[in-house]
Amino acid sequence: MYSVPAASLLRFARRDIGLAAMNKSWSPEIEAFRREVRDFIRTHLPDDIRCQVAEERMDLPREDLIRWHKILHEQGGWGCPGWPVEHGGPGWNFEQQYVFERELALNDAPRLMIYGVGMLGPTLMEFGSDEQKRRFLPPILRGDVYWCQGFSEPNAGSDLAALKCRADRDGDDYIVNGSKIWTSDAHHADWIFGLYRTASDGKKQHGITFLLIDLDSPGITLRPLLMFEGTHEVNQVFFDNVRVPVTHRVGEEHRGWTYAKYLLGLERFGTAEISRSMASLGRLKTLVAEIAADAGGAYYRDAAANVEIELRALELTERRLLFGPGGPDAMGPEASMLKVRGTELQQCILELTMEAMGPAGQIDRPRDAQPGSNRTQLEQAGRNYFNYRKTSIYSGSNEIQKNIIAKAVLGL
Amino acid sequence: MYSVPAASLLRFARRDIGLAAMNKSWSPEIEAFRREVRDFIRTHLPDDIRCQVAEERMDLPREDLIRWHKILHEQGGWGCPGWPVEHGGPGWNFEQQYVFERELALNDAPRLMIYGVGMLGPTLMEFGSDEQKRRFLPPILRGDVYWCQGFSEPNAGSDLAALKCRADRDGDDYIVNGSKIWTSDAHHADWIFGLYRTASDGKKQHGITFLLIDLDSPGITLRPLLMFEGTHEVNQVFFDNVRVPVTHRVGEEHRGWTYAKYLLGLERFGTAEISRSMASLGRLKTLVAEIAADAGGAYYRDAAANVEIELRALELTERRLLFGPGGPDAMGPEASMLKVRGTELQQCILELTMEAMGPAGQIDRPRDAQPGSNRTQLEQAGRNYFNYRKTSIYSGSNEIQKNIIAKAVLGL
Amino acid sequence: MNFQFSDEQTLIRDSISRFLADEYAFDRRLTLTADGLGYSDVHWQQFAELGWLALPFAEQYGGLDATPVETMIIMEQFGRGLMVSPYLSTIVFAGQLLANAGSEEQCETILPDVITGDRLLACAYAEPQSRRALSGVSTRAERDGDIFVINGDKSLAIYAECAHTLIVSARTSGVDHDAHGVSLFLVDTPTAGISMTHHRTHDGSRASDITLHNVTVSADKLIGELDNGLPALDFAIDVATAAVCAEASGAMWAVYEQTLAYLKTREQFGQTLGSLQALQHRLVDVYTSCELAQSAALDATLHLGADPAARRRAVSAAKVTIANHGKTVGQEGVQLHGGVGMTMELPIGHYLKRLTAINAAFGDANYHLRRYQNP
Amino acid sequence: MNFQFSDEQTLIRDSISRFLADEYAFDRRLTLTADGLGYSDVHWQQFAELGWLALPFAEQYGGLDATPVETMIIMEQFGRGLMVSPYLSTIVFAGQLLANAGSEEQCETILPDVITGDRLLACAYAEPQSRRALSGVSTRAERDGDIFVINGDKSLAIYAECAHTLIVSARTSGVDHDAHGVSLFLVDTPTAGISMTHHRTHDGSRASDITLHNVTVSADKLIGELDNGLPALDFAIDVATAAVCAEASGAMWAVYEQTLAYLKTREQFGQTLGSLQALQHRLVDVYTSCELAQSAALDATLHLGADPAARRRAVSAAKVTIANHGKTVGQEGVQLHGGVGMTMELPIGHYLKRLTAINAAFGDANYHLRRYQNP
Repeated sequence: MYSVPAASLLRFARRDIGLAAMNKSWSPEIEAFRREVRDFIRTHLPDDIRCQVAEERMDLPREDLIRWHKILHEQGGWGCPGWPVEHGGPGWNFEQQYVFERELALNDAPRLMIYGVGMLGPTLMEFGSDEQKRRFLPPILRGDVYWCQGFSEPNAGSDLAALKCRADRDGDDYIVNGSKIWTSDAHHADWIFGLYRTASDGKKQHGITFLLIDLDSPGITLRPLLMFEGTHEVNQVFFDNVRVPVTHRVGEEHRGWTYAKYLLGLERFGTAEISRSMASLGRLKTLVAEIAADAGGAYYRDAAANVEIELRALELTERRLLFGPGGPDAMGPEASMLKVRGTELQQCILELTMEAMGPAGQIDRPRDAQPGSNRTQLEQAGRNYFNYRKTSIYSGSNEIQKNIIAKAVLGL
Repeated sequence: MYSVPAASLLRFARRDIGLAAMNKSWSPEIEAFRREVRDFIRTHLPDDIRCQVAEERMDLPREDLIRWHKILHEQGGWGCPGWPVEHGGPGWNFEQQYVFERELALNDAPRLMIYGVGMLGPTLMEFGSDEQKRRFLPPILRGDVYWCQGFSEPNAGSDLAALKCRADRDGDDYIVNGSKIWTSDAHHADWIFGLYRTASDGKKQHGITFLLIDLDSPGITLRPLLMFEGTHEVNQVFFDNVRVPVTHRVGEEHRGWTYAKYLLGLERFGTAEISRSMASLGRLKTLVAEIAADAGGAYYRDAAANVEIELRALELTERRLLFGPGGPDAMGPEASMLKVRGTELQQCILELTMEAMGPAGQIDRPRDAQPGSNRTQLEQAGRNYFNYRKTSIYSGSNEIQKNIIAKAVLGL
Repeated sequence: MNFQFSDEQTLIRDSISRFLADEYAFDRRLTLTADGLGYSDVHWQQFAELGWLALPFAEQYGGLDATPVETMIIMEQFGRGLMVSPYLSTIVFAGQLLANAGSEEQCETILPDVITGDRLLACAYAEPQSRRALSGVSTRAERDGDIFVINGDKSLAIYAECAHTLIVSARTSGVDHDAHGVSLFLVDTPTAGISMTHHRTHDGSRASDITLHNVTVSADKLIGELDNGLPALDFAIDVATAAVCAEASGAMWAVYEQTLAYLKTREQFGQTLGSLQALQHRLVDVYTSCELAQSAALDATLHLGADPAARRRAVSAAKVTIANHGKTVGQEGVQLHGGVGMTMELPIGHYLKRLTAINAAFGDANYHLRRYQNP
Repeated sequence: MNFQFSDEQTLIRDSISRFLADEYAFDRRLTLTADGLGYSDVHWQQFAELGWLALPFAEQYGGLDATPVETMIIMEQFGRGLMVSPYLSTIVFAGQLLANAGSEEQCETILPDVITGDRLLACAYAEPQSRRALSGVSTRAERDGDIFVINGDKSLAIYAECAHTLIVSARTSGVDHDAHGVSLFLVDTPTAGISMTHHRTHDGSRASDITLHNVTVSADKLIGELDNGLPALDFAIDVATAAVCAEASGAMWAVYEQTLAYLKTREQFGQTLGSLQALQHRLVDVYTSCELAQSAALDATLHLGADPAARRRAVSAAKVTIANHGKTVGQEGVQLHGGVGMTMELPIGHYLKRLTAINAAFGDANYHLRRYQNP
């Protein structure tokens, strides 16, 4: 069979359908779209918000996140870039969504309000009742209701299905007791969606129910969990006889695991944050360009170049997987690889930034001291380094991701 | 209890028994011994042998190993540095043995003829019959009989006790059938000691018998196993109805595992080869000192300095463990750590040497082309790099060593 | 943006893959690389018949006008199959250097024979003292009327032993390390004044040190402009570097697959090695390295037509990526195989040797890290 | 050759260890480091009573004439217990600098008060632009009869906020980066012309930027020889560097032990994390790093009395070892703890912060790698 000469294949290909279908560039349409998005961000992103993102903050104030979401929303539902037109989104195709999120990252715009926009919204579109869609989707679209996610529990970290927080049926309500932990932004949020145990016989994945809960409900208290560098991002949420109407249940009772798996699948693409690392790397390169030779300049410049090269290879890997055979739908457990390597490089960039700052990188300055000046961005280098240690732990620790790859890709 | 002031402790100590008992130097007696050993090696080690060792060869010809052993033997049994005087050894204490082996390494003397000298000899002293001691120890001492070790089998690598090579009792003989693999130096050796299965019921560690076999026995054939870079060091040894007199059994039938564990315990200290790596590092430093700045000189010099620093810390770790509380007898599974880290650094030095050679390091030159010139030593850099990949595999792979540490040191 | 192979590219890939499986089994490779010129004449003729020697060349010389992607595909497969042959030296490196920089007459004279497999080429550009810098050319070519007289030493020219024509870089003006003043010449071999010392390299390839003593070539053997040979040479080296990156990527995938297969079947202490989590995670790292290396090779390939600075950055980035990951993958392949990984009989160690040779070829990681920053 | 602690050394170690367990529980530390000067006066008086402030000083001043090994022991324990205090700045660094280079009169005036805990010292030697080089001193001290007038900026002097006396390096001749021409002065604080900006650092310590504007000191405040202050400063920095290496080693062991304990008890998917081989092997690497770091700290300590080149090599080697391994150990401690490792409530992240601060102190790994090669 190998005796089909290359000539016959290639002559045919070149003359009739064009030879190298591979193309590392965007089509003119997408390129024009990219420029439109970029220009919009650059002209509409408030500078005080941009500066906070450029400081590598993940703990933006609620007000700033909502303000930016509403600016995007005004532009035609851009705050919910993955939503179809029927629900008020822009109805973009995958390439457009990819380019849009990349431009947000490269231009230091905040991350999307992911729990409502990226997770609950699509899950409701898939599994919610018509009433739930009518009631909950529009406020997410407009940025009027801030959602958070209640999945993890104190003794069920990576082993999500081992959760114990109970929801007991009582007439038209569930009564919820227990607690959720690592709840990002619960102190900003209005509502929490999450998983609660409604039955404890059988497999642990069975008997889990997906509920939407108003955080103003009586019986809910929050305990802030500070990161070890001082940032308040996550919380423990306690439920003490909290009444939740049955109408706030998504899908069927006991079947919540199915919906959660769908929802978590939506998160997979985001956590590698390759484009955000590109922006961080730009800041690092500016910093190390100024370090004198006798102060280790060559060392830091080499190190920055090395991580840039690694990031470049990872970015192309992401694109090969998204725009290769089968398109983005073909991306399976390989996403775990992007998450592992992406967070490693993200951490490496922030580590180098801190190290290049020398002893000054160790000063513990409050987050809000003089936001906006370039000098201050770098002065957060130590805090950022420490804070971002979480990225290899959250969204399924990198060890769990490697287990997934070993099983699902390697077949071990 | 912490209220005992440091003053009362220290005043007492300083006045009466001397304060800092710690001493990183040798006693004058050991230092004098060290100089004696070093001078002897430098004046008596034949240059053609020294050059081969300095080339990082582990495959010295039989004749050279025996020649050097006999030179050492003449000096008062130095060829068997661990042997007591009653068996013709020098009767050295542990410090002397440590210093002796270190000087051998630093001065590019061959490794000891380990299978007879370091392993079988002490094992026979412990478990052999008087007749076996009389018959087998003197030829080892004098370097007249070359031993090799038959432990591993094709399907029992790290899982040594899974061995299958059979020894069936037939009157006053055992009849051996099967094969041993990875048998170092079998092509040089006169005799092989090893483990053979005499029973296969019960635990796999039971039913193993320790036999001494003359390699000239009818029914033995060798298959050379070349390393992938071409060196012939190991073999597969086939046994086809080989008759072994029962008098050549060490200890009791079926109890060979006990003797083998004792024997393997003797090997633990040697495989880290820290002193030999010091000698290799010296050669690397000479090489990289000459690399011009625009040819990556700083990179290679930094890399060599880094590995030197790591090796320095490992050497002091070895000494802390050997000359700390409890002395060398207190060294337990920590020896596995020395093996893992020692072989990693050993490989790293040879890798850097090859890389620093540039494309010339890739030329495949025969081992014996112009032995002795410095240039040639370095021209073996590629081969050495490849050949020494074995060091993290042999003597219990580094993965097995980590399992041992996890269990025996960490208690996991 | 599209990273799918066309159907035709997939067919070419499969065709090469089958060829290697049928004609280049590992024991056959061991025999071929051990002796003689290190490759098979019969294979070379098959390459010609299958059109592989024609791939990158223009139709007017009998070529197929293929893109760098097709070269990447063939080199990836050669990497997987551990093929050693003069393909890199003749077709990818010297061949494309001539095709890009040579006169139409030179191309017409030489390329058709190359494509039919009747003429082999090699490039002699490195010198013993140059080590890395392309401009480190001490070999001199002095003009004497209609001829040039060349004197100097060239080191480790790959597959020069079997080449009928060499491309030799020589200084026609300036001094060592001047970027200007280097010219390229076609030198047929054997020719009076050329002597070679041939070496086998650890990966089974061949390379020759070459001494040129009063070698005379006529002025029409000058390739391109006098004194301005470096840009063309630089480009051709980038083409060759991208090709060995693709080869490395293929070799890495082979290591991954063979190691995975080994771990799945090999049992110790009553369980397969593949069930041990520590080894699983290490093999996941190997897998990740393979994906990154494949991306880097593709990155370099797709930038061969870009402006020189972008091309150099992409190629150097790829070479660094390959160095970082290829070395580790090769070493892990051997380590995870244990004792059998150390033997001549198993391919795994030979992949490590080839990956190591690729790291040393065309500038090591440190060189390319610098070049990436100052392209 | 002997690497056993004497019985007395073991008793000192155990005494410090118990003090930390009883008086410096983690929640107490959190409170202490959050506010004020960052340490407890009461503890400092206990240090004095226990003789810890007297350890390295000569008997004639009330000291205990202890060796660097005792300082190593106390710093290792401080590392384990995450103790932050002015011990390093007052006793180890500035105190021993004065003891080694100061006149008998200066020592008699100051050291007895230091030993009783009534006087704290700090050393202000780094400058904003100096970054690494010890000779990067732009602060100037101009002689004017019997006084010196000092002007300049000093950056991040550790625990200068609570110090009663500073040792300030200033240039008395030559220009920036001349090794000669730097002198050391005792400067009491507060003094007219000194202003400070105090910083909390991530590890819970304190450091101050200091501006000196026409600060006058009498000539008898000069420490040692005029213009020749660098050798003494260099030595004192090595003493302090060896001490933080020991502290890092102690911190690393604590990370190891706490992580090991966590893995042994924490269950996921029905098994303890400690039963997972991938995590086991990583913790084995952590353990190995701890052993190496402890050796490196000991190496530096035992070379503090050696000739300057040998001392510098040993100290720089230790600092590089600590940097290479301490960073990894701190990161692995957090990672293997998972989410709880990220919280303020658990010590593990605070160890990472302290290990990170130590890497940045007294020259980073890159600086010391160079210094090791040119000691």
